[in-house]
Amino acid sequence: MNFLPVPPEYIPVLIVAIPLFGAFLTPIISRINGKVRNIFAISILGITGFLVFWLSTEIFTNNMIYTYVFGGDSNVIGSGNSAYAIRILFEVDSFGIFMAIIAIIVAFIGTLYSYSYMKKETGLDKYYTLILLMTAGMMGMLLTGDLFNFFVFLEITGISSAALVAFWIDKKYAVEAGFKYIIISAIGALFVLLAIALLYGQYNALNMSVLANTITNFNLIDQIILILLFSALAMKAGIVPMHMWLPDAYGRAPASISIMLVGATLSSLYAVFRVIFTLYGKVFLSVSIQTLEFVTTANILGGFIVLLAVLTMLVGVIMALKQNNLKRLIAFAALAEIGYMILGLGIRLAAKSVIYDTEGTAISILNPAYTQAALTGSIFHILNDALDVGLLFLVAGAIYYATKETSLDRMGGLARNMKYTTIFFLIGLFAMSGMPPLNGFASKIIIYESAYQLSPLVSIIAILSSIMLLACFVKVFHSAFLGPKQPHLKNVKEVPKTMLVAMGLIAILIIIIGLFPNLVIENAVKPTVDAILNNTAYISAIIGGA
Amino acid sequence: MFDLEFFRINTGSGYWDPILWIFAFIIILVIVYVIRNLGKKDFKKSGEKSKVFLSGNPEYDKEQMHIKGSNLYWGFTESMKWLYDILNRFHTGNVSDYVLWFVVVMAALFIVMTISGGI
Amino acid sequence: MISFGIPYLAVVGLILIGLFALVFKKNLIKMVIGITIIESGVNLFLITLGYREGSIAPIYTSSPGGIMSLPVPQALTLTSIVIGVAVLALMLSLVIHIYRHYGTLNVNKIAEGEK
Amino acid sequence: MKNSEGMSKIVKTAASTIFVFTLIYGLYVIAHGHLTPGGGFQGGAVVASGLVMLIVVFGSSWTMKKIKEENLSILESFGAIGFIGLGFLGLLFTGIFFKNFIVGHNMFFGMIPDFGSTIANINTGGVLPLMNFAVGLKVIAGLFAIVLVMAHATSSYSKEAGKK
Repeated sequence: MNFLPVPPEYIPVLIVAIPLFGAFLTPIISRINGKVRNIFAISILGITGFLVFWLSTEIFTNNMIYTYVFGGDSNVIGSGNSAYAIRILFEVDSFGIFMAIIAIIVAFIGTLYSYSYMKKETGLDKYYTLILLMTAGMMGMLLTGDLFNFFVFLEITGISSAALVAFWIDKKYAVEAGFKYIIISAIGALFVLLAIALLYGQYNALNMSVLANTITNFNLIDQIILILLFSALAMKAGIVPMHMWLPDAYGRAPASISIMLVGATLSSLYAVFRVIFTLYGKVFLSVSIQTLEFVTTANILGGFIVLLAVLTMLVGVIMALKQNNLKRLIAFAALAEIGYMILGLGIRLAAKSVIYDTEGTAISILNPAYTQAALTGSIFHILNDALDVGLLFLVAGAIYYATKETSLDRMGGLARNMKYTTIFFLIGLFAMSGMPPLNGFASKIIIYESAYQLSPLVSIIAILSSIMLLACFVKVFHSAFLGPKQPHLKNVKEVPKTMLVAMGLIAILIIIIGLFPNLVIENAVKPTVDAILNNTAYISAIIGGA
Repeated sequence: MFDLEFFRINTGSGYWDPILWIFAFIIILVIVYVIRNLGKKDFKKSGEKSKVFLSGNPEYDKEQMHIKGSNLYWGFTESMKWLYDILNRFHTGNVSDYVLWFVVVMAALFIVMTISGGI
Repeated sequence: MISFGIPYLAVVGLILIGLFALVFKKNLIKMVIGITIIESGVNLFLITLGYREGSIAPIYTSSPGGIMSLPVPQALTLTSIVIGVAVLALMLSLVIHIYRHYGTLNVNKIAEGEK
Repeated sequence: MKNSEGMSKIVKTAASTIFVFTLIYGLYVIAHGHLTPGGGFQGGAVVASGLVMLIVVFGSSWTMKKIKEENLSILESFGAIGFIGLGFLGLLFTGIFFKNFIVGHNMFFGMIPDFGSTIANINTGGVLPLMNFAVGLKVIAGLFAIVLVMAHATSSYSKEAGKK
């Protein structure tokens, strides 16, 4: 397997360092030629993607955790009980690498798409610099094992993506959306930093494993830290009612950036999972016999998250039904999809079952089997959502490229001129709204089932919002693609080949995952769920012992 | 060699198998095709019976007959107007409100945490 | 011992002032100032965490000896300041562009445009 | 060509004199970053503030003529490449990213200082002074470019508004 000159231990750092290096090389390379710069950016992301996939095969098959310490041999000074963790380090487990795969696919496709999509724009050297910087930021967020380092990468992602949202600086809505996004990400990151400072003051550590090992009793400081971290990261993940920036930013950015923003949002969602299951793992994952019949904090927090998830799904689809701006509609639909992901998270926390003996006294407490399934569906849905939403954004971008129209009212009959785009839109439509046999259905059915076990009402709402998603996209399909050719759209041509290739790659992935969902679940999602729930492995990878 | 179980996802009370679904889909397509072929062969598409009838009104140009995006689901949005009024009141597009909601969620979580009172 | 509490009170005060400016002030520049105030509050908190009473700066060069304050929070604060400069620059340049497009900095008037 | 823009002649002369000292002080802070408080960012900020003083005194369009914004961004990326390149060199020589691979070589910032309180010796620190130089270059170019572009944008806008 070792056909590269790099041993796999070095890959975690290269995944972040190569895009970062490429980002700063881009302004110099773009002095040569625009074409060379575009190919340079694509190939940098290609190399990074290759490294990510290679590392992921190592991690998924062996189910191990790679750590990489910056600037030194080991991260520990002293030994035994007086050991003191220092140094920034990367800690890559299955969950991190799974999200990294999603982020790199999204970034690579977005860059490939921008080759033709952004060809006529000026200032492209900054565009590609920011894209590479944003990729490095997302990768750093997903792979780091150090909380302060996480904050730095969060800010890098936030700054570069806000600048990219406002890339069409001559459009006033784009500038406004960029301003909103930078305010939101600055606030979010500052509150994350406040929480990190509280953690540092309380436990004298910044390392996630050390902190996860220390946080056992859920005292007031821990609760405040959790509140700060959860609400700040949930805002960056776009959970209702803190979602309002999301349609602005997604809808006004160039389509190639919208798909990358999906990756950035999902990275924040990753952080929510990471905080709850790893940092607070000893609080939320352990089941103690003392709390047998009480409702635990985990249950109440889970109920709250389920409530947020239901709100997210409903607000997303209901607002999407009304929109006339195509990209804004897709953005609201993407919001609804985020609801499904945190629904799985909420179910995992909210549900518990108590086992009684014959005399009716409780003897043990456990998380029912369907909570595992809920988490599986949720993680699987993260992958599917990134692909589906990404494909739809790319189709919206293709329509904008061909017609220069954003409003659905000004479209019609595009299927007559844009055959391939129509096919890709249909694939995206069916996948997004959870129609069999595409990938959206495979993950949604797992979520429906587990939601039904928790409460039939939640399941009904989930199915209802899926149906309404279908209705939203049927509206788009009818008003944009069907019908007679509109007079002002007579000369519309199919989009250039690189854009079709970018869309086609995602469409092929969607079909493959749709047809062989078990392949993905067994080989990637199951190890990921195991890694999420097994926080002792995460802890012991750094500080040793059990 | 061909293991059907391999493609299946067990969901708890059942399973989902896309390959099986596609088989079923193809079979249903064939049945539909057969039924369709049972229809009358001598139907002519031209003539008075295939013309558009708009309650006696004259037929518009083809371009104008296209139902625009904002007209679709008009009935739904009209009947759910109360809901959209509420939702529109929240979606002000004002950055201050976005930050306010962040504070509100923090406060709500704090209340939830305080009520639950830790483990 | 009461003197230890004052920086923390200042931190809470700064963060609340910043949030107040963000929520209730309608001028975009004032909102940007609000974010900067929150950032100052968080930075002050980080610095306070590492401070020990009567300590010297953590530099070995020609040091007079004695207890040193913890350098890690200072490094964190410095990083946070550097990031803050970048965020501030980006926000202000976006404000310049917003003023170009809308001709106003009032957040309510800007929000009227998009529903 | 007579430069009508900017402030009066007295201010211009004074600023030109002060600028030299600001520059030297900033470069001193960068060079001694591994010994005293300060470093690449702080020294770079000092130098950049000197340059910003030039913008204020001489006007942004005059400065824009002298220094192209694109050249500044090239300079900035050279600083960043230097920083990451040092990390990669550490990876190359010792197999650890950002490893201080120079230390212990007795030359080129390679000396190891004595333990405890010592007298400042500039020949220490390994890659840290080099990183400070890289960061300083990046901060000088970056901050200057930011302020220059923003000053130019606002001044050109106020000119447009004045015409109307």
